[in-house]
This record gives sequence, structure tokens and C-alpha cells, in this order.
Amino acid sequence: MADFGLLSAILWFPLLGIAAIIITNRSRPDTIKVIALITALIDFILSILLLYRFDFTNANFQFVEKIPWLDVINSFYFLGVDGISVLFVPLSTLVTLLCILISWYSIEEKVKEFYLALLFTNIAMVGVFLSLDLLLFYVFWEALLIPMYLIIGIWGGPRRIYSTIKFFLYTFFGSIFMLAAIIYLFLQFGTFDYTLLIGKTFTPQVEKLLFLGFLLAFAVKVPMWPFHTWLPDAHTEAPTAGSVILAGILIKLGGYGMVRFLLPLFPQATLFFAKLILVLSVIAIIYAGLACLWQDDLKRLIAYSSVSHMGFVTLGIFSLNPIGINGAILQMINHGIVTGALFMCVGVIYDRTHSRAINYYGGLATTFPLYAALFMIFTLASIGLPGTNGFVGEFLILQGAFMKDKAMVIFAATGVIIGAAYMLWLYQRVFFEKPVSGVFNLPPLRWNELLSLIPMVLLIFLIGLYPNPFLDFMKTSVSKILANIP
Amino acid sequence: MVTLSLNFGSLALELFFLLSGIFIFMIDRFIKSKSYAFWLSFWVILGSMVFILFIPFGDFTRAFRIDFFSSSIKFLLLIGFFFVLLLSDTHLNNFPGLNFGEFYGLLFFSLFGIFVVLSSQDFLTLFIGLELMSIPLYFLIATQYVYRKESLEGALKYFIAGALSGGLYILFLGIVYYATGTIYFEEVSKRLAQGLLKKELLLGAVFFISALSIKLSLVPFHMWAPDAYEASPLPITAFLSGLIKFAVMAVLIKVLILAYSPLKIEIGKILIPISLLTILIGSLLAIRQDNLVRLLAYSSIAHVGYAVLGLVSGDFAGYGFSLFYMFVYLFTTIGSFGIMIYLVRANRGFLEIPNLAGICQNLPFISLLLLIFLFSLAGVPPTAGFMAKFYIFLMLVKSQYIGVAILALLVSVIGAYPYIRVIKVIYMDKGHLGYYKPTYPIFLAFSLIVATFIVILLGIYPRPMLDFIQRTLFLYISLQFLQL
Amino acid sequence: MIPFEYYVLLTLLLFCIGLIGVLFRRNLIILLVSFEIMMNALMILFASISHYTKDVQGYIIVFFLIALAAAEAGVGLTLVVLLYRKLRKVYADEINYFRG
Amino acid sequence: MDLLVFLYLALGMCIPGLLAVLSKNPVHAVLWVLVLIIHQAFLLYTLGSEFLAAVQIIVYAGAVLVLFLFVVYMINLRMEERWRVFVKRSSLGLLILLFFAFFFFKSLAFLTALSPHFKANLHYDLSQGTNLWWIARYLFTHYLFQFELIGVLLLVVVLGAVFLLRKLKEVEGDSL
Repeated sequence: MADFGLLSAILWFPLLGIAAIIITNRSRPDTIKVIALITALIDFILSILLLYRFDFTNANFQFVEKIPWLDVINSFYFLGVDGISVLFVPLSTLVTLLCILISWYSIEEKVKEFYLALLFTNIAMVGVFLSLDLLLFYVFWEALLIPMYLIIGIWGGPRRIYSTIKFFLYTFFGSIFMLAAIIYLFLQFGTFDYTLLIGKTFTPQVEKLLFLGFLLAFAVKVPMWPFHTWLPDAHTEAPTAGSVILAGILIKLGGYGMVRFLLPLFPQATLFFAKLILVLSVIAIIYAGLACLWQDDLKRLIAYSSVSHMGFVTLGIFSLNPIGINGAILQMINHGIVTGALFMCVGVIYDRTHSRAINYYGGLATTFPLYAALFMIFTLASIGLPGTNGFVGEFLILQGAFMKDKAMVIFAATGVIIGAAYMLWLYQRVFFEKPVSGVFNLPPLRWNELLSLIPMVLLIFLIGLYPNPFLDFMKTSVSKILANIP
Repeated sequence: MVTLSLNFGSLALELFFLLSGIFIFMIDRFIKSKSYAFWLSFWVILGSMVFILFIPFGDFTRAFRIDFFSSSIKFLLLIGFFFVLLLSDTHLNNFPGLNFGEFYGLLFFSLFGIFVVLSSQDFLTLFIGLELMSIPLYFLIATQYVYRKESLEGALKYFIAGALSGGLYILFLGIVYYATGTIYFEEVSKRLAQGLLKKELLLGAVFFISALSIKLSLVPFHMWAPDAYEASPLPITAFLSGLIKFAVMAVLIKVLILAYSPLKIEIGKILIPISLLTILIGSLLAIRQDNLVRLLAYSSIAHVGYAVLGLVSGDFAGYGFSLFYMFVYLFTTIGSFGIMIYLVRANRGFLEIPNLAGICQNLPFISLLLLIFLFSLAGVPPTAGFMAKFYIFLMLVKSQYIGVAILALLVSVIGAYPYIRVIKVIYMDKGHLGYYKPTYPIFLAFSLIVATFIVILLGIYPRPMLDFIQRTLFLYISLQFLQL
Repeated sequence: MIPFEYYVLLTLLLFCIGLIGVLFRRNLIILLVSFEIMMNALMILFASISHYTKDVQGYIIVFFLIALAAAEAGVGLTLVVLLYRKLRKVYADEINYFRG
Repeated sequence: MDLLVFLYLALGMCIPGLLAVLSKNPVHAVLWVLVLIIHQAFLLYTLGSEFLAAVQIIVYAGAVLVLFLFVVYMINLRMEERWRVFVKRSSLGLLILLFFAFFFFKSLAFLTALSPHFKANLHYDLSQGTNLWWIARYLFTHYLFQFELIGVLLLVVVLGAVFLLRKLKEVEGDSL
């Protein structure tokens, strides 16, 4: 196969950058930044190449690499992509690239460590999306904790330590149960190989327990409603890049995990629990939406809005029909782009004024017009205005959920309205009204900020106006996954 | 009359150690130069690492046997000991008043004791070996008593614990002798295989495990560990928590295989509550420690608890995983104590965790290494700590101890907290403590890099090491059962 | 012939007496003395088994135990003397420089 | 007659043992242990080993206890003023003691019921030689290795004591 090794190249290429950064003297931060940027750029180009070569008529795993890793327990270094994961890989590399750009001036201390952590994050994120061996998956999944723990804890805001420890312990706690379930699966079937595990049958009792083990890990990451409390704290205190990674990729891992593992491996349990999860999703949508209304902190508001949006994603996934799942995957990518961009925007003004309080701002539209325009686009995309990508995703999800359960959709649609309310109200409070003293004479947008925001705008309109190519990638794989579910 | 083999060839390595220990010890008075003792021990250890590959297998009387298992474990221990020597050299340069030769000499005696323990074929030799292993340590812990008052207290506590362990061990010896009339592993095993005396020997095993659990600092007998660790010089602490525990674990496994294999399931059941409590108490008490050494002491308590979990199922593969766990822990210990030796050179106050605040600014390299080791101790991939824990849990679930596995997993979340707290202090707090930036002595840098390399390598690709340990064990077991 | 159980009972009794000393006394000298009592108790067991079964091993183990007890006493006394010279304290609960 | 002798010796060991453990004055404790040791030596003699009885008296009474007495006099211990011995460490101690008491009483039944019925491993026969002869014969053949080890062990104790008691040169300004 001609493309053998492409996935490994994408996965491990940042190691070169890491090595180069390690040997660079820390007194030359600009060199470090340039190295990191070039590494991320090349990695992104490689992942675009992957997208280009990907054959979306084929529902099987492509670019498969399988090398024995731990013989004793029959575990493999097993990589592959299908329609579900292929879009996330370029998204991860893109987010890393943009994070490097957006932090160009805002990270001033411990520059070396910061870019090391970012590149390491990139490896772990891509690894999670690529690995088809459960143990390998778990290793990457947990390894992601280390750099995120550091990114939030070192470069974050005033209450960063509380948030980062909360983040670490919550996610660590969640994944422990997944580990137990993985070990059980291995002992039952003697393999960690995802492709071999599909279609195995269990007794209902066991299947439910295993499902819950996996679900807990994913639910903490997504985060679903009762487990969401780490997210606002972590988002609020993280540095801009950290928030963008959290919103853009990290919480997508949960949704990805659900589509990848829960549905195909435990179809019966999925059916059994689907109703419960739908209810939880709707609770998340409405609860988080309402919570947004009384936030006075910009980042916290956006963090709660992502809880709400991820509620849509789980709603879509557990509507268990192709439309809903396609919508959910697309919405995950949309949410990564839009919320990531919103966090970048907040980072932009935070760097200038060092305040995240909504009351602090007012009338930015007159003093900072270009920024206001960009923010408007992201706000509208977040609400889901037709023509932006948010509309496509939410529409598909609601349509899918309608086919599953009509009552849910009514509640979820309320969530859309609440979403419009809080985002527009936020926009009104920050950009209109009378300008306050703190927002005059803000320095204009820098090149790195423009460079990182423009691609997001382009993607929003690209997906919003012409979503078909993106949906084509996932269609066949999604229907294959659903084939198991009666 | 049994003919006895007086095969001095198989005793060669031990004799070599003994003689070089005595030589290094005795010569100390007559040589002014301080570094000769280190170089001598350095070459002795390097030499014996080669030497051990050529030692013929065989018996010396019925008490002492060189076989594949003991030689492999000895080889691993020699590697560990080599690094302890390197650390000692770095650390002892802070104490020009000390007699280095005597220090290294006593270390050699302790290693000699460990080797005897590993090769012993009966319970009496095992006991004498254990004493020989511990007695030099009582003195070594107290090395710094001129400078630090606590060191005598630590030594005394360890001594009292050790003496209690001795008492319990002799009680066990009495029960075994009383019940079977023999003290040889194989004979005990034969009696057990005939289905006789299970109850009596199980009672003996309780005392045996109590005696060894004092050396391993398992829970009802863990009190001495933090004090002794804090009191002793840092290389000795590394020796205590890395090498000694590795060796004692190996011996426990050996006895379980050789003497107690018909009872291994019952013994496993005794070990379950002990190890769970050990993990729980070690993890909980580690939370409120402010001293790095004490933190690592409690963490070593908890880690041995995890390693013991590999023994509960009575499955031989689990024994291999326990040994693997201890091996990983050995190198994590060497790395973390190496880092502490470096920190102490910068400022003694660095052993208190709050003082570590913000050292990543000025000591970025050492902070990064500490980060790796702490994550390994917490069991986060891609470090070796995760792989070691993973295999233990795998074993537990495989042998249907699912409840135990879940409990241990839950406690491991608590156990992660102390380490991430230290990382928090290092990377996220602002610090004010003054210090100068010491250079990296070549040996310290070497051992740190090797330990880091091993911890990461075993986290990513543990297969060769695991294969080595498992094959050793299986070969040993199959030979053993062919004999019987 | 005295019943063999008597010897076992005597052993256990003396061992418990020694154990009481080890666990409850805070005078280090008496602590060491209690260890000696424990050792001595066990010697009786080995010797009596040997006597009743005509097996030499027990006697030999007793011989080793005497030597081991002497060694332990040596170590303990060294530490006690040092402790006294350094700190003028011999009570186990008075030396507590460690907290927690 | 045998029984009477045994009872006397048993009492002669248990009572001094208790007194030693409970005495306030370490000198008294050491002297009570001396009484215990001498009784034990006789017990060992009645158990058929005159050699061990002699070793017991020579090593214990002659060396170890004299060492103890020497240390007690050297550090000039006074009597314990307060009778607070059961206070300080009792909580943990009690726990461990209870643990052992439980095991003892649980095991006592079958331990005492079990008379040693095994076939002797290293059999000896008094018609062929004295007890001392047999001990020596096996000590220097079967148990040669352990015998040498004990030698090393005692050597280590001596060396360790030398190591610690040698006066360390205190280094100025070095508080490490």
C-alpha cells in the first residue's frame, strides 16, 4: 500500500519539533516559536494530504498500520482512519497550529515548556483519533492529561491550580473505569483489537456494566450534565491556547469515543441506555443554556455554552440514526471551530485589557470594529444561523432526534432559542451600549491574531454553505457502524 | 549419609563481594584519598556484572544454590546497586568528614546479605541472610547522626521493627520445624503436596508474611518507613526503598513458588486485605506530607501494596508482573532520589515541598525529570508506572478478583493526588527560596538520564523486560516441578 | 516423660511476655531485654522438638539463634549508647523529632 | 520427678521474665533476665544438650548480659520516675498484641495437639556418640554455610559499631 506510514508520519512528526525545541537555548524564544510553527504547519499539511488521499466510498479502515507492540498481551501498534475519525485529524493539527499562532505574543514566560506541551498535546490528540487498539487508545487518552494539566496549571488565570487539579482528578477518575472495562474485554476475547471486538456478544448484564465503564470516561470528557463541573473552571482559568484545545479537541474526544466504541461494541446496552442519555443531553442543553444567562465572565459563558452544544452532540449520537450521527460528528467539528474561535476572540481582548468580566466592556463595536465584525460572525455561527456551519449541524441533529423521539426535540429546540438569547445578549453587552473608558485606544489586531481567526471564518462559511463534501467523508462509515444496532 | 557439594565456584561472587567489602572497609584508615573507595567499589561492581554471567549454577551444601532465577534477579539488583553507588558518590561529596570506605564497605555487606537471601534454599539461611542484609543498614541509616539528630531515631525505629520481624520469623521457623521436621523449601513443599499439615503451615505463613512485611513496610508494620527514610542519607534511602524491597519481593515469590506453592491461593487471600489497606493508607498519608522524602516513603508503601496485588491470585504470571512492578519502581526510585540529591546540593530546604515553588524557572531540566518520575509514580501513561499498574490490574481481573481490582483502581486516583500536588508546586507556584545552581556531576547526570530513559522506554515498550522476567520465572517454575 | 505440649505452652507464654515488653515498654534497654526473652522462648521450642524426635537440626538452630541474638543485642546496644551520648535520652517516646 | 523439675524450671523462667519486663529499673531487669537464662540453661540440659546449656551460659550470661550491664552502668540510668509505661504507645501495641493473641489461641489447640511425629531428618543416636559429637558433626558439614554466615554477621556487627562510634569530624558550616 502506497500510503503506508502516512498516519505514523502525522502522529510522530511533532517529535522532530520537540527534539529541536529541546536543544534550542531558552534564551531564544523566537526561534522556539518558529520551530513550533513550522512543525505544526507541516503536520497540518500532512493531515490535509491524508484528507486528500482518503477514499470516502470505502467504509473500512484505511491507511492501516499494524505492528506487534506488546506480544505478551496481544496488543498491537494499530493505526487506521475511517470516515468518523478522518476529519478530526486535520482539525487537531489545525487547532494546534492556530494555538501556536494565537499564543505568539501572549505567552511570555516558560516559552519553551509551553510549545513543548502544545506539540505533545498534538501527538496525544492525533494518537487518540488514530489508534484502533484499545490499549494504545487508552495510553494516548491518558497521556493527553499530562500536557493539559500543565497548560492549564502553569499559564492559566488566578484560580488555575484549583481548576487544573479538579480537571485532572475528574478525568483520571473517569478513565479508570474505562481501563477496567478494557481489561475485561481483553480477558474475555484475548485481544485489544477494535476491529475484532466489533460484533462480539455479551450477556446483557456484563454489556451494561462495560457500557457504563466506557460511558463514564466519555461522559466526563464530553462533559455530560452531571459531570460537567470541571469544564467551566478549566475553561475559565486556562490560557487562550488551552481553552481552544479544550473546546476544539479535548471535549470532542468524548463524543468521538461514543461513536467509535459505545455504539458498535455494545449495541444492546446502547439501545437500553439511549433514552437516559437523551434525557441527560436535553438537561445539559437547557441547564447549561440557562446557566449562561447569568454568567458575568466571558470565558465562563462560552464554557457553559459548550456544555450546551455538546448536549446537542450527544443528542445526535444517541438518536441512533445516520442523520443524527452525521449531524453530531459535523457539529463536533463545527463546535471545535466556532467555540475555538470564540475563545481566541476572548483571548484577543483579554491580552489587551486583562479582564474577562462582561461588565468591564461596552461599546467595543465603535472602538474595535474589525474585531466586532469577526466576533459577530462567530456569534451567529454559534447560534446556528442558516448559512453558517452551526445551522447545518444543529439542523441535522434535530432532524435525527425527531425521528427518534419527538418530545426531546421540543425541549432541545428551546435550547436553540436560549442559545440565541444569551449569545446575542452577550454581544449586545460587550459591543454596543456606551463605550466604557477601558476600551479606548486598544491596539489593532496583530498579524498572528488575524492569521488565526481568518481560517476559522473561512471554515465557518465553507461548511455552512457547502457541507456535502464533509458529510460525504463520514456517511459510509456511519452507516456501517449503525449496521450493528437493531 | 548425604554427600555434600562444597562447590566454591558457585560461591565465587559472594566471596568476591565479601572480600572486597572487607578490603574497602579496612583499608579506609590507611589511605588519605577520599575517592579511592568509590572507584574500587565502582570497578568491583562493574566486574561482577560481567562475572555473574559466568558463575556456574550449582549448590554449596544444601543451603545455597545458584540457579537461573537467583542469577537473573542478582543481575538486575547489581544494575540497581551500580546506580546507588553513583548516587552515593555524588551525595557523599557533601560530607568530607565521613569515612567513605566504611560506608561503601557496609553497603557491600548488605548486598552480600541480599545475595545470600536470593540463593538460599532453606529457611534458616534465608533468615541469616535477611539479618545480614539489614544489620549494615541499621548503621548506615545512622550515618549522619553527628549532623542530624533524627538519624539515630530513624535507625532505632528500623532496628526495633527489624528485631520484631526477626522474632516473628523465628516463630514461623519454629512452626515449620515443629510441623514438618525440616526447614528446606523443597521438603516443606513435598509435605504440603501430600496434603498434610496445611492448617499449621498456613499459620506459619501468616507469621512469615508478617516478618517480610516489616521489610516491605506493608500495612500493620509500616510505621518505621517514613522515619527511617527521612533519617537516612539519600542514597541509602534509595537502597532501602528500591533494592531491598525488590529483593524481598523476589524472595517472597521464591518461597511461594518453592515451598508454599500448594498453598498459594490461600496465602493470596491473606494478602488481599493487607495489600488493599497498604495502598489505601500509603496513599492517604502521602497527601498531607510536606517533606519530599516522607512523601516518597509513603508512596513506596503504597507501591509495594500494588506489587503485592500481583501475588494474590497465585498465578505465576502475576508473580512476574509483581517483579516487573518492583523493577520499574526500583528505577523510579533511583531517578527521584537522584533528583533529590541534586536539589539538596542546591539548597537543603528543597526537601520541603513548599520550598520547591517555582523551581522550574531556574532548574528547568531537573523539574522536567521530576515531572516524568512523578507521573510515573502516579501511573499516568506513557510512563513505566502505568504499564506496571496496568499489568497488575490485568492480572487481577483475569483471576476474577474484579472487586479488588476496582477498589485498587479507585484508590489509585487518590494516590495520584500527592504527586500532582508536587507538580503543581514546582510548575505553578511562585517561589522565593534563594539557591545557587549547582553543576551536574557526571555520575548523577548519567544515572538520571539512564533512569529517565528506562522509565519512558518501559512505558512505551515494556515487552523485552517483561519477557525476560516472565521467561526467567517460567523456566524456574518448570525446572522446579520437573524435579519434584 | 513430660508431655510435649508443656514445652509448646512454655514457649508461647514466654514469647508473649517478651512481646508485651517490646510493645509496651519505652525504656530502650528493657526493649532490648524483651527481644532476648522472645528469642529465648523460641529456643526452648527447637530444643524440645529435637529432644523428642532425635533430630539434630533443632539443636543446631538453637546454636544459630544464640549467635543471632548476640548480634542483635550488639547492634541495639551500639545505637542506644550513641543515642545516649548524643541526646541523653533512652526512652523511646522521648525521641520524636519527626512529626506525623 | 521430671515433671517437678520441669515445673520448677518453667516457673523459674516465666516469673523472672515477667519481672524483667515489668521492672522499673533496667539493672533489675537485666539481673532478672540473668536468672531466666540460667534456668533456661538447665532446661536445655534436661532437653538433652549439655553443649547448648554451656553455650547459653557462656554467651548469654557471660557476654551478652555483661554487655547489657556495662551499657546500663555506662549511661548511668536512673530509675524511671513515673510509672507510665502502659500509656504512650499502647494503642497500636494493644492492637498488634490482640492480633497475636487471637492467632495464638486459635492455633494453640491444633499446635499443642500436634506432637512432632515426623521422621528425623538428621537422626542422631546417643549410642554412637554424645550429643556434642552429633551437633559438631552436622554443624561442620550440613550447616557449614550457615556457620560461616554467622561469622560474617558477627563481623559486620563489629565493623558497624566501629563505623558509627568512630568520632566523626564535624565540618564547620556544613549542616547537611
